[in-house]
Amino acid sequence: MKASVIKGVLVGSTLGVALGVGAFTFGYAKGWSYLTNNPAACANCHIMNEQYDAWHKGSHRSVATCNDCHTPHSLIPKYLVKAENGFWHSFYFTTGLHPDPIQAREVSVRIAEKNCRRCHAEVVDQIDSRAVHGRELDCIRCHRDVGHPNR
Amino acid sequence: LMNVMERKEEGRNPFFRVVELTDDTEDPSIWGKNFPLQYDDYLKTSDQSRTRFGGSEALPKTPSEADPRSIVAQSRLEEDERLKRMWAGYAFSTDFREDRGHAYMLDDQTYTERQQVSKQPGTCLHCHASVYVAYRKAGDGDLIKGFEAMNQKTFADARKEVTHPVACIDCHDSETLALRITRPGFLEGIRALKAHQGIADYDVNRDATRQEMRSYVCAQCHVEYYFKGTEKRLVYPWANGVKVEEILAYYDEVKHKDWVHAETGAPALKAQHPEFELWSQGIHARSGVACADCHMPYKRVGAHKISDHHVRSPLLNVQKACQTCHHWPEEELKGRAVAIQDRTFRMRNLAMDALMDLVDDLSAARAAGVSTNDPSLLMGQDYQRKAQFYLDFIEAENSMGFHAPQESVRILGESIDFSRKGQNAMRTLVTPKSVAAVP
Amino acid sequence: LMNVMERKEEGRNPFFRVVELTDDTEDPSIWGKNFPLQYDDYLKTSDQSRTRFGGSEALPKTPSEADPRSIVAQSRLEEDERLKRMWAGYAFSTDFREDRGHAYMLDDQTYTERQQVSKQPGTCLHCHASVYVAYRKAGDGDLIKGFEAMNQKTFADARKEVTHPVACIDCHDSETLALRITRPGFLEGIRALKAHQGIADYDVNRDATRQEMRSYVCAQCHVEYYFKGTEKRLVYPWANGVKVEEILAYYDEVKHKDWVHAETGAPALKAQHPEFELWSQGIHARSGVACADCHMPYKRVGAHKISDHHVRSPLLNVQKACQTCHHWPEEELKGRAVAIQDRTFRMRNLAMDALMDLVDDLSAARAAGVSTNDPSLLMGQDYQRKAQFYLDFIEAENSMGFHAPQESVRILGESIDFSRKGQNAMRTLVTPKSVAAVP
Ligand code: HEC
Ligand code: HEC
Ligand code: HEC
Ligand code: HEC
Ligand code: HEC
Ligand code: HEC
Ligand code: HEC
Ligand code: HEC
Ligand code: HEC
Ligand code: HEC
Ligand code: HEC
Ligand code: HEC
Ligand code: HEC
Ligand code: HEC
Ligand SMILES: [Ca+2]
Ligand SMILES: [Ca+2]
Repeated sequence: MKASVIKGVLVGSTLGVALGVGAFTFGYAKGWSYLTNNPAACANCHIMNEQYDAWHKGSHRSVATCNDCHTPHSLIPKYLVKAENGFWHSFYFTTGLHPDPIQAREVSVRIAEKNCRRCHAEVVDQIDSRAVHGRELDCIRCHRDVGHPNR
Repeated sequence: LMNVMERKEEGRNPFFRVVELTDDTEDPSIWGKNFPLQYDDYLKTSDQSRTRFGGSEALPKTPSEADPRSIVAQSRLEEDERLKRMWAGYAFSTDFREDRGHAYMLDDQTYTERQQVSKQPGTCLHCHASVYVAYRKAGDGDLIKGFEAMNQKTFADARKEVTHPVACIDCHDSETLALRITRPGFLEGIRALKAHQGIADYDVNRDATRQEMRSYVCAQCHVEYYFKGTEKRLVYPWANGVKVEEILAYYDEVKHKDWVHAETGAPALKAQHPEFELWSQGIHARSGVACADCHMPYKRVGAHKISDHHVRSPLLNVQKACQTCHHWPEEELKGRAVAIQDRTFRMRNLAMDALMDLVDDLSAARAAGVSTNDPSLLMGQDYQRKAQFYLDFIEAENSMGFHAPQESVRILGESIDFSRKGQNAMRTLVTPKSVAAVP
Repeated sequence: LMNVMERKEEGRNPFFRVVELTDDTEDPSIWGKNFPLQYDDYLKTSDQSRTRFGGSEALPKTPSEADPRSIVAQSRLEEDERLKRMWAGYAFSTDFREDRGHAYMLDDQTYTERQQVSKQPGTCLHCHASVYVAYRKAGDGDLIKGFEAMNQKTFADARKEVTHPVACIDCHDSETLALRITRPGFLEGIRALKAHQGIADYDVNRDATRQEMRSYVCAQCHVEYYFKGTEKRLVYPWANGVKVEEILAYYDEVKHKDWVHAETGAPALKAQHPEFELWSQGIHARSGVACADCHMPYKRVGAHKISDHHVRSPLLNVQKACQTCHHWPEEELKGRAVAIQDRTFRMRNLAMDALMDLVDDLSAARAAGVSTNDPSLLMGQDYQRKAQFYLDFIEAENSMGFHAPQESVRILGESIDFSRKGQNAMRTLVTPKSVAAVP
């Protein structure tokens, strides 16, 4: 089964197969609740449980949901990213072809950091203000665990 | 598409018990019926692939009467001739190979040339076969009695009593599947160590935490050891602690030597795979990271996380072995491990050169007719014993320093000091007259 | 919406500018009007408290004409007499103290006894005073010209041109407050290093990332150095790289020696505070952890986070310096650092003993009248030069191995090898006759 998926993916029609699979899973795995802000929505995928559980133990539990950190916060892009994430998540989840342990992609880290600044702009004003382009302060270098500790 | 439903299924289901397992079920294929995932991985320990310093190479070999193996791991003696000289007069100088997967442990022990050049006792099997059932049988139900009985036998006789390399029952309780220590050597060794640390009457199977057990099951075998007395009892030399100087102190106290060095007459010691001892001195142990965390990392199979029973070099499996804790790219993590190993390897070679120089001097002095009880010669020999044990402690350890980077280099540095001091002890300072004599 | 605009404003300029700062504003108290929080912490570098190997002790001292200081840090020479012998014939054997906070840098340099026993050039001030403005003045606006001019002066004359210890302007651009390198020694040193790494025409203020700058500002001074030629130019010996062997190779190439050892006649080298060089070899540097991350960690003051300008031992501030990255209890983190330092200290002492033995032999041989160009003696002296530089590289480095634990012990191990080989080079093997001669 897995083998055939891999083959399917490798052999030409990646998009076709992927989309098909994606679409199906998306519906099946309560894909629609994915568009809400409820962290439980993310945990629809057991594969998100690790972060979900950790988030409950984390310092942001009461102040930030998954989406507060993982989706951009001007309305339109938010749903684009969700669709994009949603697509990949569904696809990976279905095929099981994702890295294990899961690693945040560069783009996700950048989105998260924008969100750190969104809420903590005042706190980091002084340390962040002289950030010349390409020289921004990298929050996650020191605060990797704020969202969901114990990793 | 099945996939997602399977996953939801798996989410709920634990494994099915197909067969009953008892404390006498030795054959892993039977356990495999209940736990096919772990069994499949367990079988993979027959894979052979290399890393810079670990893994192993699969070298073809023409089977012979004495040694039917058609594939062996590379010879460490050929990789570094100096090893032969370090072990001159000892079985290891005839055959010493890179270690490989668990699947080979019984054959590699049975057919190593070391068996031909010297009579080995049944004790050997303690760490190369599934002996738990055999021990209890030999002791009419008493593990320790059986252990003692098997130790007394010749290797050949004892060998007949066992069939499998390390198997499920050697690490697991057949009912609960909880980890369990089955090896008398470790049961007694860890008790002695804890006693030294002020903890009386330590029973590992009663007192150890689960996380400790994830290392202790490995420490049943991946440790320094010696055979005590004529009864050839397997003993782990930890009564003073597990640091190299504490182990050497123990051997000096009990006046143990493994052999007399053929070239120099030094009462020499051979260190063997002190993985547990070295790891104990490292930052990972201090951080509570167990052998199994790196060598049997969790892997996701559907909703389950199972322990990868393909025990092997973590550098062949960096993603699961390291990236759970270290968010660095795979190549970077390999690079870090190799940087530590390269530094250790460099010092290991300097220590080896120093030792060879000392052996040169001792041989030359003997050749020149310096009497065997000459104080300077005796001093030189004692320094050789020390230098050699320290060097071998890292040489025989199998992570090339990774398990405790700073401690490894510390030990090699002290080995260098011993070798060079040994040379000095046998030399006299130049004088205006003696000058000519200097190279 | 208003809100966002405010933010944008603040973003560009989150401080109330009470006074205008220019490229000539040297006095930190003026900067302090705009940045009172940083200034207050900056002043705290006059605090003195000890850790096991760091910080400093405040020892009362009766002020004298030559040395008006009423408090000094403990003498390292008294802590370990062997240091005097290692530096026999060099100014360091008269006075060498534990380093203390930035507030003292100018006084400690001005009044150290080392100033009395030997004439020092103006170059010294490069790292002990706020010289940026003075350099530009002396060079009519040209930093490098001014640097060269000041180097040529006597220390006494140059000293008149400066007033403050390292100040804001030495690390910051007065307009943007961005970090900026102001030290010619580093501007040229890092360029040479990058060139060696294949990066041509490196301009640190143009090409370095912000994170790199968080270490480079410190590396302006916390590095190994020497004075080149009669013009006493300050040079960082990095043309072959920053590893100890690469720096030694450089000194051998340019045939540099700091002094001739009084007891042995060896052409000796003195290593000095190679914090940047050693840190570069460690796991923290490899992980992108900068000096400022540990020595100037962020702290929250009111609504803002700022960099703690009380530059000091992180072990006096573990919570902020370590615990954001390492979620271990404070005591445990201290314990880890000290464990690394104790191991380094042990090896440092073994290396020191080995060196002393070599010095004994060299002296004895010279006393016995072995000719000064005797090959064995020359060999012994060259080994002393090597052994001593390696040992001093860790001895003079101020983290007692913490900045690169394995590398530190590697270097000390090689130092031991050099010392002992030096002894061997001057000794002849025992013969049946010579036996009596041995201790
Ligand atoms: C359809 C199942 C599913 C749902 C629902 C889901 N995830 Fe995931 N998620 C996955 C899988 C599978 C991966 C691994 C794919 C990868 O590594 O890119 C993943 C990876 C991620 C990653 C790391 C990889 C990356 O894209 O950077 C983040 C962050 C993430 N998910 C956040 C979320 C958030 C936030 C939600 C809820 C808004 C969510 N996920 C809901 C299945 C899911
Ligand atoms: C939706 C708003 C929001 C987002 C997004 C957010 N935070 Fe926070 N964060 C908060 C609030 C509110 C607190 C609690 C502040 C307090 O207790 O004073 C907090 C607390 C913290 C703390 C102090 C507690 C701790 O865990 O040490 C840190 C550090 C922190 N955040 C860092 C971050 C970083 C880094 C990010 C991005 C990866 C981030 N935050 C994203 C709102 C947010
Ligand atoms: C070099 C390490 C480092 C980096 C990079 C860093 N921080 Fe921090 N941060 C710290 C430390 C240390 C503290 C604790 C300060 C204290 O306890 O006084 C802290 C505290 C905080 C707090 C909690 C303040 C409080 O006490 O409520 C927030 C919020 C925060 N950081 C956000 C950020 C954001 C957002 C970024 C990126 C723009 C960032 N940090 C980058 C080290 C760092
Ligand atoms: C306060 C901010 C914050 C919140 C809230 C948060 N995350 Fe994250 N998350 C991050 C950051 C930052 C990373 C990147 C960590 C890294 O690169 O190591 C991350 C990484 C991840 C990843 C990639 C794997 C990993 O652990 O690095 C997943 C999956 C993920 N988050 C899912 C979730 C889910 C699901 C929730 C809600 C239950 C959530 N996150 C809540 C900040 C947050
Ligand atoms: C933090 C991870 C980690 C821990 C914990 C750890 N090891 Fe290792 N081990 C390694 C690495 C990395 C190597 C080097 C592998 C290589 O060179 O390919 C290694 C090498 C080995 C080897 C040689 C492997 C080979 O391929 O030849 C053995 C045997 C070993 N370890 C046993 C143990 C035992 C027993 C323990 C516990 C007492 C332990 N290890 C703890 C990471 C670890
Ligand atoms: C205390 C446990 C223990 C005992 C007892 C033991 N071994 Fe081993 N043996 C190991 C471990 C662990 C390895 C793998 C690590 C290594 O090779 O260093 C190993 C590896 C080997 C190997 C393969 C590598 C090599 O050395 O060529 C051979 C052959 C071997 N042992 C033979 C023997 C013989 C013969 C005896 C009895 C004299 C013996 N062993 C006793 C634990 C033990
Ligand atoms: C019953 C004794 C025994 C136990 C228990 C044991 N080992 Fe081994 N191990 C060996 C022997 C013997 C070898 C060498 C086999 C050979 O070379 O033929 C070996 C080899 C290895 C190797 C080298 C594999 C390679 O490819 O080079 C690793 C890694 C290893 N063991 C790790 C572990 C870990 C981790 C544990 C615990 C989870 C463990 N061992 C438990 C005896 C044991
Ligand atoms: C060398 C030791 C060793 C051997 C041999 C061994 N295991 Fe394990 N096994 C472990 C360790 C370590 C764990 C992790 C246990 C824990 O974390 O408590 C484990 C865990 C398990 C688990 C629990 C689920 C999981 O994967 O974590 C099962 C089931 C299991 N082993 C089955 C087997 C079977 C079946 C065999 C034989 C084919 C076997 N084991 C052989 C060491 C071993
Ligand atoms: C279960 C967690 C865990 C696993 C798995 C793990 N590490 Fe670590 N590692 C740590 C901790 C904890 C430290 C100590 C530093 C710290 O506290 O962050 C550390 C330190 C290190 C260091 C710095 C130590 C030094 O001496 O330079 C290296 C390098 C490293 N690990 C590499 C690896 C590699 C390679 C693997 C996989 C073979 C691995 N680690 C697996 C937790 C882990
Ligand atoms: C990961 C943290 C860390 C980094 C990064 C780091 N240091 Fe340190 N440093 C320490 C520790 C810990 C000590 C030991 C302090 C002690 O013994 O009290 C130390 C000691 C020192 C000392 C002596 C302090 C004293 O109290 O006498 C100096 C000077 C120093 N470091 C400079 C630097 C410079 C320059 C850099 C960058 C090139 C650097 N450090 C990078 C942690 C760090
Ligand atoms: C390349 C930069 C640099 C130069 C040039 C320099 N120093 Fe220093 N000096 C330092 C640093 C950094 C420290 C603190 C670290 C240490 O003490 O090892 C220090 C510490 C000192 C100390 C206090 C500790 C001790 O050694 O007693 C004195 C006194 C001192 N220097 C005198 C001098 C003199 C005299 C000269 C000129 C011959 C000089 N310095 C040139 C960087 C420099
Ligand atoms: C202009 C030269 C210069 C610069 C730039 C500089 N230092 Fe220093 N540093 C010194 C000197 C000189 C001393 C010794 C002062 C004394 O002992 O009188 C010193 C002392 C120290 C000490 C020892 C404090 C103690 O209590 O023992 C630490 C830690 C330190 N510096 C860290 C740093 C860090 C981190 C940076 C960069 C953020 C830095 N220094 C930048 C010259 C400098
Ligand atoms: C030895 C070097 C050094 C000296 C001297 C120094 N600073 Fe800094 N300063 C730093 C570093 C490093 C940072 C962090 C900059 C970054 O991360 O980009 C910093 C940051 C700052 C910031 C930005 C906000 C913050 O706290 O991170 C201000 C404002 C500042 N310094 C003011 C001053 C003032 C005022 C003085 C003099 C009283 C001064 N500095 C002296 C090294 C120094
Ligand atoms: C900005 C992050 C950061 C800061 C601050 C930091 N560290 Fe680390 N430390 C690391 C990283 C990254 C590693 C490498 C292991 C890893 O990847 O987890 C490490 C490794 C270590 C190790 C293991 C290395 C070894 O050789 O054993 C120790 C011990 C350690 N740190 C102690 C400290 C102490 C003490 C401090 C404070 C003085 C400190 N660290 C500050 C990030 C940091
Ligand atoms: Ca191997
Ligand atoms: Ca100090």
